[in-house]
Amino acid sequence: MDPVAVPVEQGLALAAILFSIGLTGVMVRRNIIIILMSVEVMLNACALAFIVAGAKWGEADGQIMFMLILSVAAAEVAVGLGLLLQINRRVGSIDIDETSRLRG
Amino acid sequence: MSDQQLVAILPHILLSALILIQMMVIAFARNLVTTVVISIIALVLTGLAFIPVHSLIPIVVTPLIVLDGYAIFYSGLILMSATAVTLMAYDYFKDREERQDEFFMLLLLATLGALILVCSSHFASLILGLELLGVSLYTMISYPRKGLLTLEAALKYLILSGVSSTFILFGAALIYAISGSLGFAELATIGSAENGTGELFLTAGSALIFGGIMFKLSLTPFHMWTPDVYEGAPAPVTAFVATVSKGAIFAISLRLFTSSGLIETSSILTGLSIVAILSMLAGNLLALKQDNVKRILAYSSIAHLGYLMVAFIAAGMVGGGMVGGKVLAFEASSYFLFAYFITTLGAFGVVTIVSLRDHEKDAGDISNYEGLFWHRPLLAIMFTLTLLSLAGIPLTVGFIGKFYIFTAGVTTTLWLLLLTVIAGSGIGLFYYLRIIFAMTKRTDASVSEIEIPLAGGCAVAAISAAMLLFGIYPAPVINLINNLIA
Amino acid sequence: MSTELFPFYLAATVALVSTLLAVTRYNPTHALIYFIISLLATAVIFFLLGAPFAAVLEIMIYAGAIVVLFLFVVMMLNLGSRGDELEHQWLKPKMWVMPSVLCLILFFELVYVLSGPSHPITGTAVSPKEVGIQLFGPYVLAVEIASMLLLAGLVGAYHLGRRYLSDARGQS
Amino acid sequence: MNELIWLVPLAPLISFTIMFATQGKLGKTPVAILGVGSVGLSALIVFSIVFSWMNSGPQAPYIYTVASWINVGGFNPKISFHLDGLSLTMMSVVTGVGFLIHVYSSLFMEDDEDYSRFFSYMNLFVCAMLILVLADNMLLLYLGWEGVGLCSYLLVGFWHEDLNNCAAARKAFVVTRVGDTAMALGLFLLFMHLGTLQIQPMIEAATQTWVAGDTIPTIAALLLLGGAVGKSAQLPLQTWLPDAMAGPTPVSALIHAATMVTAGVYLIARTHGLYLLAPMAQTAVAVVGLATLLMAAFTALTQTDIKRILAYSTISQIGYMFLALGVGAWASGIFHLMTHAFFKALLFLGAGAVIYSLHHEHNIFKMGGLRKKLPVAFWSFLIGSAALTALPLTSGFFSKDEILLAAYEVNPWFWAGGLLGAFLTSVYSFRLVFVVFFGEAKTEPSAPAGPRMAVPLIILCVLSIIGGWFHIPVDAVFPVVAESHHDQTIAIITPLVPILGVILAYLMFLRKSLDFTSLLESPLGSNLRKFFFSHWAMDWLYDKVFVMPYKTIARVNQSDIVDMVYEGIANITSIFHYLTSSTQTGQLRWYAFSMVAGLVFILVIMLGII
Amino acid sequence: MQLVALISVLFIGGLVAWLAERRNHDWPKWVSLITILLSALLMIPLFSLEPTSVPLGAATSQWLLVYEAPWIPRFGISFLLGMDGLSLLMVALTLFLGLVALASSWNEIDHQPGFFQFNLMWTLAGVTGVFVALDLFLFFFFWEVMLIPMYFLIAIWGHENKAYASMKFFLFTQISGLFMLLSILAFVFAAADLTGNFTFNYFDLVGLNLDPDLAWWLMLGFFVAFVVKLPGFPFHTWLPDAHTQAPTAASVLLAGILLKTGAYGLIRFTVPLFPEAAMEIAQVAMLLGAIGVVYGAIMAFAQDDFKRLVAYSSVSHMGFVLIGIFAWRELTLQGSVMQMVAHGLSTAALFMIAGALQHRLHTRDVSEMGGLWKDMPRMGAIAMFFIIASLGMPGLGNFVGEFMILMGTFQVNVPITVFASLGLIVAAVYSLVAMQRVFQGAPTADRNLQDFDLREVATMVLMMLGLVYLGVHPQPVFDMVEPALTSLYQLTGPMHEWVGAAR
Repeated sequence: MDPVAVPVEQGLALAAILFSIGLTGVMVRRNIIIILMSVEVMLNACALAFIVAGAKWGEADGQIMFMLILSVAAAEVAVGLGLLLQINRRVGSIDIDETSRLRG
Repeated sequence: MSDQQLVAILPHILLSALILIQMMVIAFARNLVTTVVISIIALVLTGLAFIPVHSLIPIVVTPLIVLDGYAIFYSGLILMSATAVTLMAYDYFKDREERQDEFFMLLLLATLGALILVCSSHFASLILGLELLGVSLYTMISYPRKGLLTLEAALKYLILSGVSSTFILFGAALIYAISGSLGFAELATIGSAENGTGELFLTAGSALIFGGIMFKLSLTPFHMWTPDVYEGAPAPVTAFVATVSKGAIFAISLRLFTSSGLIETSSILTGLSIVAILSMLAGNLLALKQDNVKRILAYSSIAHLGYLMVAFIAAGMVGGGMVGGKVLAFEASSYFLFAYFITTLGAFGVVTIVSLRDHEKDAGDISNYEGLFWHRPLLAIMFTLTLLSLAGIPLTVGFIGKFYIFTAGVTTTLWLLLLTVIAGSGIGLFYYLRIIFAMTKRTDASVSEIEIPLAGGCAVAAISAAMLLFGIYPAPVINLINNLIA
Repeated sequence: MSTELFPFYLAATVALVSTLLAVTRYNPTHALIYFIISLLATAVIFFLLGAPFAAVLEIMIYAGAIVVLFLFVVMMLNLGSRGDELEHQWLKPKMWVMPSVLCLILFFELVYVLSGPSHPITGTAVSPKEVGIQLFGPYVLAVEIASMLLLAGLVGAYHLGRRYLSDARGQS
Repeated sequence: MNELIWLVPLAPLISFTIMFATQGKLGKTPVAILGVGSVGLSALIVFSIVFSWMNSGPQAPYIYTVASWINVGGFNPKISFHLDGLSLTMMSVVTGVGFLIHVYSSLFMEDDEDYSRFFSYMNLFVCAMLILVLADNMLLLYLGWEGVGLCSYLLVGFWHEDLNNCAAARKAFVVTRVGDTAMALGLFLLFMHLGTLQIQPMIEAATQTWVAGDTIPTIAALLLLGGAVGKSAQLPLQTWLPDAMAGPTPVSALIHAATMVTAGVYLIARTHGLYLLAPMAQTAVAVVGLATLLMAAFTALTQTDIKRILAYSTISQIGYMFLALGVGAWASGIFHLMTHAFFKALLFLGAGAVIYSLHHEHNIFKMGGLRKKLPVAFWSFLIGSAALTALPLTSGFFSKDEILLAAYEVNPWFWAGGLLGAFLTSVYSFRLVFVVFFGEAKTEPSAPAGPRMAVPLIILCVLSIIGGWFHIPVDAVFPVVAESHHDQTIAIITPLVPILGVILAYLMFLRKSLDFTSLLESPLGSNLRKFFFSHWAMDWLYDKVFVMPYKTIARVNQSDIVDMVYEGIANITSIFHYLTSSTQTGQLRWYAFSMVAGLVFILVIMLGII
Repeated sequence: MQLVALISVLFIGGLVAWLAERRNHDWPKWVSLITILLSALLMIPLFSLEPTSVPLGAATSQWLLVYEAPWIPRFGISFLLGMDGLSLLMVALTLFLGLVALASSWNEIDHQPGFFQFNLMWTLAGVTGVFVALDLFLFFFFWEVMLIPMYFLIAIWGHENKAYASMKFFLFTQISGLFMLLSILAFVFAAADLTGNFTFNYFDLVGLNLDPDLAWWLMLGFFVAFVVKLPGFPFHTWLPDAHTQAPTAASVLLAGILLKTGAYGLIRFTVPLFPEAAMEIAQVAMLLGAIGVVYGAIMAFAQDDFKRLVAYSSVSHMGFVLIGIFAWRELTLQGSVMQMVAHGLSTAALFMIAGALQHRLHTRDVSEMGGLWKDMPRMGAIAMFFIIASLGMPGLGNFVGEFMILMGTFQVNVPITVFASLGLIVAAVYSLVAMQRVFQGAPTADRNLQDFDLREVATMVLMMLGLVYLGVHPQPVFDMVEPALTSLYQLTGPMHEWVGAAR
């Protein structure tokens, strides 16, 4: 199936909006899970941007980048959730503010 | 892939293979000494594997990897640093965590990531190298799981680093969207051919990428994670973050921005200059009355990366008269990083040794160092040397590094930046001297309990010796850099 | 606006709304489910853009593996409602103001960049085969490196997730 | 004999060095022998030179070069001595009177534990003074000049355990240093234009370069006058001398009467060639002299401290010498210098004998009737006062008479002023004599001093009387003054006025037939008296104008206002530190926020939106 | 090679002294003594050398010895040492005062004597290096090297406020030093553009025709570094703190030789390298010098801390040097050199006295002193000598220096000379007031104080003889530095003419 003639700018704009939403989530939320999820939202936005760009050129590179992002996301999530478990075990909370001691 | 290309990536293949071997060994016969020995062997062999590569450079291995003198130099630095960190980590973890072996494996993985970074010529390898380095580091930072601080540091680093990676990715996507290319070198040709919108795309993309890179380099205003991570992470890991991670990322960003020609855009240069000035000032001001040595070193690293940016910016300036701006800028940043590497390793080596006493918390507070001069003079002298080197005082390698920064700045007439370097160095002296002064206090403090371990002690001693040697007679390193880079 | 683009806009709207809901929910489980919806919508867009392989991977791996991993962890933690209440107290509307403003600026800057003459996509669909050829051609090293990356993630997750031997012994 | 000239200053110097190096380890006898003997040796040499000069008649100046000193870029002063009539006269006075005073001191200071230190300073002083008068160039002269200032400081503050003495000593040094600095500037000016500081060539060059009335020689001469004024305690730098009486009495005799204070006179006489080129400066010399002599005379009238009276009389007498120099009577000035040295040393040593016998009593109104008990002192005083007053046939008569007559030639007002001064001089001198030695005894003196103090007094008595007949060998040095044709009346009035003064003093203080008490106690009278007593309020004025502001500035600025700039920079830096470190909150969301803000910022800049 | 040996002996001696401490607490000071004597021995043959023919611009040669070895060829940096009469004199002064400093600390240092001697020797080595380095990079290298051991001397063995003082000292000198580094580099690159030759070599850099604006800025960088070190008004405020807090030996070195490096730098580098630019700033520099003379004297008058007082007197005295250098006439240059040497001796002695007083009384506050002459007549007499010397008494070295400076400057700028001459008066005021407050008056308490012992007297007498010698027979010193100054003087042709024409 041939791709729909979506203007590249609009595709990228969608990615930018998703990116911004994810970013806002990181900046606002206290729940570590949701913060991690917000990072995933941002990664997903990047993936979308690559797919859009790849579609523009009709090349496989965009999709390949998408796959690489996928593996990056997987690795980060694995470690992030591991950390989360460990923090919950030590602090008894997954509130980012309650784990914050380093400052100054 | 031709034979030559295979030989060219031999170091990386070797390192990967040894990581797998190490994993096997850990799986079947868990033994700390064996693990560490394998690590060292792996690092040394990888280093040796660069020797045959040297005769092939420059060589392109798939669009992702390019091996040239530049990459070899930084690979060497990374391997040196990784070796030193391995030795320090051995002492540090010996009595700490119940299972230490995975740490060394992660260390090798992170090193592999850094090696890939410095020779990448494509956004794919850039991202993967970055993430390989980052993902390994998250675990390394939080490796002693009992300490809350380590977990907090790792979490902060993980989230913020993830965000910064998305910056880079999004920027790369924008650039790809306009240029149709993910390789750095192709950008140079396409960028100029595009119309006005393309220009904006490129600039916006590179701004995003630069934002991400600035985070990893802890440049102001992306620096805030640095002190927390430095303080929270175990001392050897901090050394790794400060040297390998930052060094590799600096190397790749310099390559990215110069080979793509992006850096020659004047608005980008303006942005870089502002960031550099802010970093020098903020880093030094933040450290001014700080009482935690690890945080001081963190802030000082912010400032140092600011100094380094002077050479970075010089690389984008035209002119330079006799010595050629670009070559000199590369040379300057390479030497400065070399100096910064061994100095930082020395500093964290000492912090590691001093931290060995207390298994709960690293020796952060400045009071831990009082009287060190009289009870452990050698250690104190080594620390003094590193601090003086950080301050850029002669007899140490840091001086030559700063000299290079000045040189690069002067040839490209970056007067404002250089004046900021001077102001920053002035403020910097204050807190370096404060630590030295604390060490010379006459107390009968508990520092006399400190025992200098064999592995870490040797590493720090060797580093100090190098600091003095290349501070007084830098010609060999300069020649090496010139052979490899110029 | 041609009808041809309608599916795209529909999917985009779904993605936007669900993502917004995902980051604003107090309950992490709800948030994750909205995120899955967002991912599915994105997959549709991928498909529309001529990347069917990517669309499949998006659903299988992103939504199916990664987010499910999240859900497992949420269940493992068994947080109850305390966290939600805390989050509720904390998330006053004004907390959103500054970050949103900042993100809006960022967004508009990007829009400023994108606001040139439009470039509709003209290419053809990239088949999975083509992707595979590329992946194991020029990008073969990337695959290798990605494997090492996953190894690092694996080792890290193993180390962090594992209980202390001493803790385990104490419990048994 | 001339070749031995180097030994003249060297002998006291060696003696000084020995005593300084031994730091009081020597016994008193060796010290006395060394201290007195060295000056004696110098005196001996000087007088043998004088004798040979007398025999051989006028001689050309003799220059003896000891060593080269500095030779840089055309500036090459040598350590060399210039021997001519003027320096010979000065040397005779210095070594002769100096020797007598040394002899006297050897007894006067006998009870002092710092005997050796005293003589070391005295010897150093003699050495410096000899260098001053012998110097062939202005730099060497300046060395001696500062040297005597130093010794003056050391000797006035000799009893340094009393801080008042130290303050007086410091004042002496600092005030004269003001003049010295002016003099140094004068030397710079002369060197700049003439290229040498060697006195004779310099004067010759000056006469070739300039004509009389040029600006530069006038400025130079005025600057040199500044130096002279400081050292010779003339207006406006005379305030140090009365305070300097805090030193031991022989010191006052030697330094503040006979020799050092006359250095200014010597300087002007030595450089008279320059003053001839600067008539304005020369007039200034005369005016300064006249003003000083009157002012000091009025002040002396009201003083009660025996040494302070003598001190003001010194200032006054040096005023006469300045007057002489100012009117071109160079030789008369030097002549008065010599006679003044005799009788002033006599007066001071006599006063010393009185003070010595009265247990350091200085107030003349607590003395009285000492005529019988201290005959030597009495006669000394009588003869000294007579000479000071210039009663006929005393040495002072000859010299002062010459000066007054010469002054008349130039300007009758100078003469009149000088005459008024002479009148006042006789009043206060004989007030002193009458109050101290006549009337009833108020304090019982101890035994009079021994022969070592008496003999110098007697010798000086003789000199004070016969000194007027000496002929000083300065004819070759100074330009010939045309024979004066003064009025006979003037020549008669001049010597009569002092006698009138003596009579007035007699009536007031001995016979007490004239009583001015009511006049003195009237508001005007008592204020005027206070005014005179405080030496025309000069100390008060200087204190308010110079000392207090200086001290205030110094105190206010004790912690260095410049440093505040740097402290300010440091504080601002600290403030920035606290500001920036308050951003390190440890909150993840703030960190993310800062990253995004940074990104926005970077984008704004890089995209060139701003 | 002699020069290399000279510096190495000091560096190595310092290390040996440090190591010797492990054997015996008393050995380090003996090692230091031997080291200094050894280097003095190495210096003796240098005095008989005749100038060789090393070309320096168009001027006549002045160099006794030159040594060159490659160092960092990438930038044309070489290990270039050269000694002329000026350097020789300064090095001789350095070693002599090193000896004095050693003597003054002989019994004073109980804490870590090995490290103390190490720092002492390394300071001397650094200063010696500064005086003989002719490669600009090497010069800067030594310039910085001498700071660190001095910092340690103050920071470790200093008095109550040592942290503040040592920090201030380091910050001032280091920041100003960085300005110099900036200037050096910019200069070298500008010169490379001009000559096509990339070098830090003094001989190659002298006498270039730089762009005047650039030269002015370059000159300023050098000027600031040297004037801070000198220290000239208004950069002097580090000095009182550093001097006050430093141990005696460090004060002696600081006042005696470290300050001289600033003056040396001005003579050797600032003016010859940038004559026209220096000419432009000369009036300002002289004015700063004159202000320093008077201001330092007023400040000295106000101080209660004896060491602080002496420190401010140094500001005053070094102001003369600054005037003398920028008047740039043969007379004033010679005068400046003489003033440097004489001030080195007299101030070192005064600091020794201050140190001795502190050692005995445990205070530096002069208001708690008074009447000490009675207790310690030898010290009193010696102090009087040096007070007299420092207020510029003819017959002693300081006078020769000051007089020649003023006399020469008078030909260049009359108002400044007149203003600076006020310094002669105010110097008398503060010196004598200090003398009075410390030594004169009645003893305030019944103190059982130890007068100067033989070691101290011997050191003092040595310095007294030195000052007298300089005062009455300064010609050998003038002759020694004459070739050096003359050739520097000839190098700067235009400035000479200008100075001559200024009247």
